[in-house]
Amino acid sequence: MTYFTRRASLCAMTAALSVGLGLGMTTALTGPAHAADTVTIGYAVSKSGPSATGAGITTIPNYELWVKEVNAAGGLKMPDGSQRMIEVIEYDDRSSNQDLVRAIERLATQDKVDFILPPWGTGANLAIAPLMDRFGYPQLAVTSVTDMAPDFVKRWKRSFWMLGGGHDYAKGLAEVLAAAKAAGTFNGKVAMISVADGFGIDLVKGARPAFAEAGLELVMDETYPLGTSDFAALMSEAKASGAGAFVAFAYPPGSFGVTKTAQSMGYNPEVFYIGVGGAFPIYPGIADGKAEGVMSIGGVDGNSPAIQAYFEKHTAEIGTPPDSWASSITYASLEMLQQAIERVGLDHAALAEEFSTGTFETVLGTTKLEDNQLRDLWWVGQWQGDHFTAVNPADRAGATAPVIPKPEW
Amino acid sequence: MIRIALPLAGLVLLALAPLALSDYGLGLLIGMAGYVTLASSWALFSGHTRYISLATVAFYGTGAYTVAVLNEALPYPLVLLAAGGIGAALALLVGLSTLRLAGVYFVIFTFGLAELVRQLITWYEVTITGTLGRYIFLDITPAQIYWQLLALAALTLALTAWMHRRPLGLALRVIGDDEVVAAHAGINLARVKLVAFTLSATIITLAGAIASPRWVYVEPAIVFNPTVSFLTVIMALLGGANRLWGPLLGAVPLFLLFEYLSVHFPDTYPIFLGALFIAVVFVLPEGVLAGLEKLRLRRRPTTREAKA
Amino acid sequence: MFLTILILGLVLGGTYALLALGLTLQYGIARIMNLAYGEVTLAAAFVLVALFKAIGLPPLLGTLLIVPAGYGAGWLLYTVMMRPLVARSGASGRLEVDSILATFGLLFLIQGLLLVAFGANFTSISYLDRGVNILGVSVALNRLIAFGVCVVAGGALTLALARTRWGMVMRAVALSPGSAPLVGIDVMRVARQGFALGTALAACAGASIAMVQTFSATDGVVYTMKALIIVIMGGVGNVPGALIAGFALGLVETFVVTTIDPGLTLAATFAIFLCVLLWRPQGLFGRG
Amino acid sequence: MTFLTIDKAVKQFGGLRAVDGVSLSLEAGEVLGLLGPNGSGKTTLLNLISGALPATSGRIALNGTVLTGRRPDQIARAGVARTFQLVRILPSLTLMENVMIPAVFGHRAHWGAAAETVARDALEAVGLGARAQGIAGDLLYLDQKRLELARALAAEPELLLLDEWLAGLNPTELQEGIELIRSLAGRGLGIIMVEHIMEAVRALCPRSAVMNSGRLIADGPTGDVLSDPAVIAAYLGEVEDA
Repeated sequence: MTYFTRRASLCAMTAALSVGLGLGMTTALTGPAHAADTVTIGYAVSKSGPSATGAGITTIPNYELWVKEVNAAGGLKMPDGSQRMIEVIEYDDRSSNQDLVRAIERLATQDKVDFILPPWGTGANLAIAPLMDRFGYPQLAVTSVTDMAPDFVKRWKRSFWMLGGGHDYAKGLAEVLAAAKAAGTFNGKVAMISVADGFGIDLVKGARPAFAEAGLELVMDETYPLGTSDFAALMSEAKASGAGAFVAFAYPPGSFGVTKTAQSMGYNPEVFYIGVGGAFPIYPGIADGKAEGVMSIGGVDGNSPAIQAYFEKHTAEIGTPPDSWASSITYASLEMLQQAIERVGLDHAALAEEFSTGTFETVLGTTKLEDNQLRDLWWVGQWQGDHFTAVNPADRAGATAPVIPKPEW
Repeated sequence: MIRIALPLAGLVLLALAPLALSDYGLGLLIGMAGYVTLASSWALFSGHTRYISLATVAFYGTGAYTVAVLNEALPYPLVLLAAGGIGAALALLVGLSTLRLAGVYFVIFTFGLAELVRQLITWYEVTITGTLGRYIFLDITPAQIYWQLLALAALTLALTAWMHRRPLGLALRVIGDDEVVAAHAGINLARVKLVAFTLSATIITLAGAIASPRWVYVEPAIVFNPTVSFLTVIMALLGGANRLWGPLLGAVPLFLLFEYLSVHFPDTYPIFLGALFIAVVFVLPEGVLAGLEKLRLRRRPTTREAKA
Repeated sequence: MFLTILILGLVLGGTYALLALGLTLQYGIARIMNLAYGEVTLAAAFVLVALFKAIGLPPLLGTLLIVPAGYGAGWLLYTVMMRPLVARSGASGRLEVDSILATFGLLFLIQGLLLVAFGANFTSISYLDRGVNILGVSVALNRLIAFGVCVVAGGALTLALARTRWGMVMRAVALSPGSAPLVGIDVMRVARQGFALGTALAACAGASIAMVQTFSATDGVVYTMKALIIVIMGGVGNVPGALIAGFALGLVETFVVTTIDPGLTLAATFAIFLCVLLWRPQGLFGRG
Repeated sequence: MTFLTIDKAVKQFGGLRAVDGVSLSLEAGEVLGLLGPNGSGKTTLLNLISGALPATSGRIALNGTVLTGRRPDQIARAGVARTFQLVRILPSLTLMENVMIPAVFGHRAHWGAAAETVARDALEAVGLGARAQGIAGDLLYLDQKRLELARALAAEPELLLLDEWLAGLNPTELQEGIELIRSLAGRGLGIIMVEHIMEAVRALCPRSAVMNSGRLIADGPTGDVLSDPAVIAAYLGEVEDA
């Protein structure tokens, strides 16, 4: 390097570092001047990138809805009876866990928010768990399906896992299918496809033994890569397999593609089950109004007045109905937070203790965590009329009997 | 003298920084150290040869994945060693097969490579091991990650500086200007490119391995995020990929700017990002350093003559 | 079995080929490596859906409107954004890198605008979704239409390039932008036409995607990548090459799904692509 | 042992034989003019010697070392240096760096001070010594040509291939160029120069070889060769064609 470039380098370096530091300072040090009479709640979710779709359907609308409601009602009630408005600090994690981790650090150490709401997705929730633990924040992980929740609860004492694990959903489905087989409404043969990511694999691993135990015969068991957009070949294979139940542990847009392909090729198994996306409010539109009888993950008790009211206000405020799986649970977790704050205030340890042991009234009904996990969940739902109705566990109050065989498309 | 003393002083200062900073400040430093390492090691090969590689994330992700697979089986230093070894082996393999490609074909090949690696790992995990998504539970504090990354960044810069003064560095510059002349001057094109590519890829793999404990949960879709490759390229080019300090000068301000935008404009962040990119291409096509140099030249048009 | 693979593969390949036509023109004639290609495609898809939902405009009719709009948008984009880059690079190879960087920025810009305008939701419409029986294989009608559009557009383009004076000028610029001015060709104008036409084809592909698939604002990169693979395999700027490569890709994917392992579909795609790159960097049908 | 032996060298491009069984030899220190009409295969022959193109068949050897089948960099290290028909400098590097490259990577492989000395000498030899730190891209055409020659010299070659190095120079520059090459010839290295300027060929090359359509049609003392009817016919044919 010549003398000349060196001079330029030094010069540029000084300039860039001062600009950089200046920017960094404003970034780092413009902590919010939050007033003492507000509660600051922070979250980092994916507003761009591949996770933006899921977060934009399940997580963000509920956060916004809840904050709006609470503030419209005068704010969060504190144990002393006073009310404090919520002030929100939100960041975009750009669907990158590295950015997410940094955003959480910022929320905890720079913004010093009173409470941190979780991001969307299993991986994202796991990525921030050690941090939340270190900073002492309770983590109400809603959109995170993991069979390892019992271990995580031991590892991170203030983490709460509210969406069950893959085995639960697989077992629930196996029960539904076994019952149908016993009733003679389908032939006991299952064609199963799954998406090759953590979620799909979890479910498949749960489903294989669960199906075997339930006396079901797996006539097709294939895994396709994330990002597959054409299902014509897979579906024609499924159609040819003679299976009475078609099961796709898929993500949108895969679950939607599967539906459309089945419709266009006139594939009408007795049971048509898809993974994530089946409970989305846009699903009936995607199925061209012929969603009746389609099964999927989750479900709601469509007859519950609380759920009906929740659907109505979500539709009024956000413009679309919520999804019928994790949305209501997300909203319920916020209600739990609201009630816990009213009982014990904002102290993190007290909040965690309250989440762990308290009983809450939410849109889901009376809600209580077991071993820091929400276990009172719906594993299988089915489109019946305008609702994505819960059908399993069949013995839980509010369950509806499944319609099998599904009406033809 | 000052050329060694100043960076050394800066390094010491940076190494002490975690003691004074909040966790978030440290998080920022980790991010910066990471991207400085990526951009600098990327430039080690691509800066002079002008082979734009988009395979950064293939190696970065491989490093992270190696840690995820081995972190319970081996002690941490050995895991790092293994990651470096795997990265180097992969780079040799890729290097040997891509040396024929030039220009945009090389760009696209490297992009495809990242996707292929990701798909193959996914397929392997799904069908052979039956697990997808691995956990990294290592007792490594953010400060320790930072120090490791800082050391790696310093090492990369030192290596680059050293290479600039060795035949290898000269050879890379010649290749960037004219491969035909390079060959006729006695430069073994294949060997030079292979050595530089492997060095660069090994460092990138190590960076991925070191940063991975911060993710806890690792899945191909998470670690093979193509944005990393693109950001690396942009940062290096913004600063000036063929200068020693260029990649650093691009990485630090861009990183802070991204952070600033995502904090203050979470909804419209991609729009700002895009507009900024376009602006950089139009206003500073050869990087900040070259831009500054040009500015100085314009002020003192005789500099070059005076120098001669 | 064989017949199923053949028919499904060809129909799938049709959508791929249609997607790649625009990119091969943009890259082959205008020398712009457009990384925002997928985003442009998506934008067209969103607009089509919005028109359908808002005023009930039938998608096929909407396509007829969107294609000329795409041409106009491409023309504008080239004039405002690409022209200065082209002018600046002159004969040096810098345009390639510059265009990659600039369109990478454009990618984010369009994605951000789409997110703001249409949200992060999955979007889809049901249009001509019923199955049609072809030799015993059931194929969705909308896919058949996309296939037809591809064959018509690709065929017309191939003919126009091979037989007309306009096509000759296009090919001259694609082959040798340096010497085209010597025979009185205004390279900049031809490049702009090529780019605009490419954008129009991208819009057309977007319209067919809107009819066939569910999509969201962040999907653009997927389409860019698929198109890029086909363009490189077919040979840059080579329209029949892109058509054949698109069909070949559809057949290979369908074959792998049906007979090997669906988990390896994308891996197989990329492996084939990389092999072609190594074996014939100029593409299967490029001049070597 | 002969210094340079070219034995039945063939280069086939599809259906065209650009070099068609050329055999030629050169003694150490000899300066050979390689003549012929455009497209007769002269540059292709140089490319075969320097390794820029692989020979289809035939054998080329320098001091007994076989060059055919080896890469350009190996051939360069064996002692062959060249200039290009269209001048090729490295525009972003300084003159010094341009010239240092073959000194560093050539068959003597110097580094540090030794390489700089070699490079400086080469620059001095072509009269660019004073501008060693300038950027090559800023040079005027003649100086670019000088730089390219200096780069070839810095390889300390045994065989120097000049491809129309004198083309495009004005009369004054031409005289300077001829003097420059003459001084090199005095150093004892073998030179093959492809050249169209007869004045230069007559002045510099005691011996000339003429190619036409890929074949060698004459080889001998320059004066004899230039008056050979076959050679005249070849050149006239070109004029008529043009």
